[in-house]
Amino acid sequence: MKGYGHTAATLLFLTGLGILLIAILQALPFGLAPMQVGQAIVAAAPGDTGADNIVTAILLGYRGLDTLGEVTILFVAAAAAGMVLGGASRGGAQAENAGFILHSAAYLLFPFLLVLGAYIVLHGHLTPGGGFQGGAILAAAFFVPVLASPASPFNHRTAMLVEGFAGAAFIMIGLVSLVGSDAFLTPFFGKGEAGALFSAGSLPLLYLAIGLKVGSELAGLMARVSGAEAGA
Amino acid sequence: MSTGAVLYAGAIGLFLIGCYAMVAERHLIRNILGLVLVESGVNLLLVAVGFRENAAAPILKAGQSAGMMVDPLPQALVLTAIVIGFGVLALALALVVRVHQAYGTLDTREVARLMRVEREASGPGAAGPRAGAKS
Amino acid sequence: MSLLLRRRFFWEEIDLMSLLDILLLVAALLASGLFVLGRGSFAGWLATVVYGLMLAVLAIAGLALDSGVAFIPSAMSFEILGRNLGWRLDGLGWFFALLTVGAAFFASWYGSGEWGRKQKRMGLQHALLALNVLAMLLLLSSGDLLSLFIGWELVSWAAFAIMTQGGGPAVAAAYRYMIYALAGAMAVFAAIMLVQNVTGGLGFADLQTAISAMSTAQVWVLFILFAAGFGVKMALMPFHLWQAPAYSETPGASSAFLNAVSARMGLFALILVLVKLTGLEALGSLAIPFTFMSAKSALMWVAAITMVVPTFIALMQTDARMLLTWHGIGQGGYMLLGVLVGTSLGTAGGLMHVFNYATYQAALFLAVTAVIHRAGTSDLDELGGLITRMPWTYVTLLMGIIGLAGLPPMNGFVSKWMIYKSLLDGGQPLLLIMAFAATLGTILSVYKLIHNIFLGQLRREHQHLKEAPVSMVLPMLILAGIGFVTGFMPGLALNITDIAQRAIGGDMLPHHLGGVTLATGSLNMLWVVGVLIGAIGAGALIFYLLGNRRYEVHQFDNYAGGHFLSADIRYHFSHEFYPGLARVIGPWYRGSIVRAEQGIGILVNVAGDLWQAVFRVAYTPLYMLLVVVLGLVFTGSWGIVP
Amino acid sequence: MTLLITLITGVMLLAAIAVVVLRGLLAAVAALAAVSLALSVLFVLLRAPDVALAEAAVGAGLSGVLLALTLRRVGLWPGGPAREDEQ
Repeated sequence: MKGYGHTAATLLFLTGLGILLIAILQALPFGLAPMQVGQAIVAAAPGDTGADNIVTAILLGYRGLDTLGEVTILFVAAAAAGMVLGGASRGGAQAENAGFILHSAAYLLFPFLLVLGAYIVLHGHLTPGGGFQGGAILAAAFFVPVLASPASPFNHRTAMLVEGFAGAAFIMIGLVSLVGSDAFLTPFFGKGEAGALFSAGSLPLLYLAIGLKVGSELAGLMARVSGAEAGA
Repeated sequence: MSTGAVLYAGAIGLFLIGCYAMVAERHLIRNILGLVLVESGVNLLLVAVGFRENAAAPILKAGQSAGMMVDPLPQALVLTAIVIGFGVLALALALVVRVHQAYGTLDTREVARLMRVEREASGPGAAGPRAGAKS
Repeated sequence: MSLLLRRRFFWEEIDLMSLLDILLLVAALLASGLFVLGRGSFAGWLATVVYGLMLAVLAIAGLALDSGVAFIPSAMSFEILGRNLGWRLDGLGWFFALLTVGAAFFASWYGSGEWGRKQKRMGLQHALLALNVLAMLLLLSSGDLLSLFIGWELVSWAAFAIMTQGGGPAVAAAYRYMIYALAGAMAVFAAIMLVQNVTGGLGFADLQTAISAMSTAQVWVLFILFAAGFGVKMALMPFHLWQAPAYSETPGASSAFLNAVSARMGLFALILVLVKLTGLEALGSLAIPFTFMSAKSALMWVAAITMVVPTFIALMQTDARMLLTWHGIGQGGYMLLGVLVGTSLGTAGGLMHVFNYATYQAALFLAVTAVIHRAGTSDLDELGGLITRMPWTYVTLLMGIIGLAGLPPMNGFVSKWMIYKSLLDGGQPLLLIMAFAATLGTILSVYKLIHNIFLGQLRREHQHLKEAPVSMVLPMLILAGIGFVTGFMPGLALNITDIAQRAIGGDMLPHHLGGVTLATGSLNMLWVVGVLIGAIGAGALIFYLLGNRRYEVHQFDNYAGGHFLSADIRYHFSHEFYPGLARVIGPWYRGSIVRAEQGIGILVNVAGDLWQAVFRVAYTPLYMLLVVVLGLVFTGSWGIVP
Repeated sequence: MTLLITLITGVMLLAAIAVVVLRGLLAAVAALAAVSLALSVLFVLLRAPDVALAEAAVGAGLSGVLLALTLRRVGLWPGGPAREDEQ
């Protein structure tokens, strides 16, 4: 009998919530997005930024400041996690190495992941992907070896250094654009030829900064949670 | 059953299952799993709302007119949401690890009981969870 | 993609001629096969599967009818006495057929498991259920007045057979039913003969021409004969006495089936003959001499009285099944009233109430049968406190009575709302007040039902009861679930009633998933139910998460007024549940019609005795004289007339 | 396309139910990764390759790893190395 009422109340609540959600969504047509803002952006973005990937154009060209805020939030989350966990690293440090196959595969995988991450970051303005996705893959590249052999050191200092430089670079690019125009983070360098790697002005640079920052941040974050603090 | 109904049902389903995990479960990690499910549901909903029939992905190819694309705006938002969701997850998990270090358990009621015991032991006015953290 | 494209039109590939034939053939085969297989759970499961298949066939037929096919003809047709006899399934019949097969599906499922095994007199239960389904399908797919009458008779006899299965008091009730049914059938037959006299044909079209050709007096006779004949089956007010005992004494799952759909056959025939064929305008222009009323409004008032009086009779019952069957009679009044209002909203509301009523009444009867299965009685004075022993049955009964009482979030609310709204828009405030009065009585009596069975003190002898087995709980929970889902998404049920409404003719009711939007007001059950359930659930969650400081005591651990009560002292208040109300309405409800029935019974008895006396007492010369006189008269008339 | 989406949504919901129902936390985390994977396929079908890539990399990859690491850290990974130093 214990907890019976709680479950019943939960289910009742969730049923009501579900019905309300249905009530909202059944009035929402599917496949007919009105695109009131989207239409304008889709029409203007290639001309404004030179990026083929319109999502990238929105993220960096139109909502660059917002993305800076997002990166900051990620940084704050990582820093907070580090503070919460700081010093208490006895947890998994003495874990033994993974098996031989896993161990060597992890090191074999490293360059490939690195290349893939770099590709995704650098082609963010042309193909699907960008700084965040590529950054996650870069983080995985650096973290997989740590996973394979937890005893191996993870260099938090280097990671923090990269992260700091990348963040500073993002803001620097934004400030540089202040020189030429009157707005922070306005794309510069010219739009270039559509479809080429060096096009879309400063957007690839911004994405590079984001990629490095996100990659180092996520790798550091996971290393902290896993308890690999040995090389700090 | 149209595509939209299926997708909306999927989004609502994820949302509700996540809510259930957050409300009914007593294990902190399960609550966090529920949070991730809720996030996924909302992301799916946003992307589904931005979908257009017979439209292309918002990446320009040669000879494509801009009107035939799905709405890129929700996609940009969802991209942001996914990344920030990961940050939230990491912070939450760090806190979970900390709670485990402090109380040795992740059962919410057990933790609440231990906190109450602590508060009563340290008397009124004393800082609660910090007191016995390093036991 | 090609698969999807094909699927959209796949009923066009199936020969439409065959759909109804498949249905009837399968039903006939099932009925005869079950006679051979007899009892045993295998027969029950087989029947359940076959009903499921029939539902699938009906679904395909529904898609076809929805896409604009007027009706699905049967290849079966006979030539009798120069009259063509045919069958065809139109939207109206399809709607009732769906309910019939659906109810049979759940009843059969319920009866196949533990319940069926434990029955001593199971006998031909499954076979008779299948026979009923077959008879009803024949009635629902009737293509002319003659096949309508044949179906009508078959349904009567099949119902009689299933009622007498249980033996005991059921037999007496079934005889009573049969007398009423035969009288009703004779009335229908007389009406059909009247039509035949005027037009010389028996088709549905002949009825329409007959009405335009007849004099007002003849139309009145026709109307009264049809209304009375069909009204007997759906237990319209003066002819309602048979239904409650007959249906409630039927054993278990079959009574759920009979209650859910059997009486609705009368409604089907009324809608078919009086609304679809005659037309409400014709009824409305058929004025009662020297009054403001027409035949239509007279029938509406009969429906309204049928709605109110049986509901308050139900309030007085002390047996759960009797209480529910009396409500069944009352709910029939709502349906007829809604259909007779004639607006698109009213018709849709009435038809939807048929659907809703079938779901919750079947669920309620299955739940009560589960209680009987475990506790051995359905006497409300002998039960109590079963909520801790049979929680799922309690949930089903709770959802069922919410539907019966017409409260949100269950589907009964939607259809009743639509009927109220159509009465209000149609300028019938008095009928609206009657409907409200009936709803008030319903709420009072269903509270009595759930309180006396599940709440309050658990009796010592029920201490070790267990929940009903899964084979019983699952069907009734699914039925209650259908009631709930169509409660917050009435658009699903309205899609089904649409097909029937299109067959009746008249305006269609525009609706969406959550309800209807009208010029004079709208209803979106998604919001109503969402806010209601969500708020209750959130409140309960807050209660449990924050303030859950209950002190739970055992159901036997009771005290009152400072005195501890031992478990054998009954403090659970169940006997004479509403004493004040009973004192007010008690003398009023009991009597007049029962006495009228008794009077007619006595009259028939006296007449029978007199006739018998003629045979027994009189002597031979009298017979000789009679024969000679009759013979003279016959030959004389033969000689004169030509 | 409707059939495909229905199928994948069904798989996704089943995996989501598994997250709640499965008693082992590691299995629940694996089910969560499966949800993310199905979700990223849905994103591809909805013409959102950017989002799909992010969901696959972050949701299915990093989140799962992070959760698994946390489980090991708090000693809930069955047979995990941190088992012995649980207080």
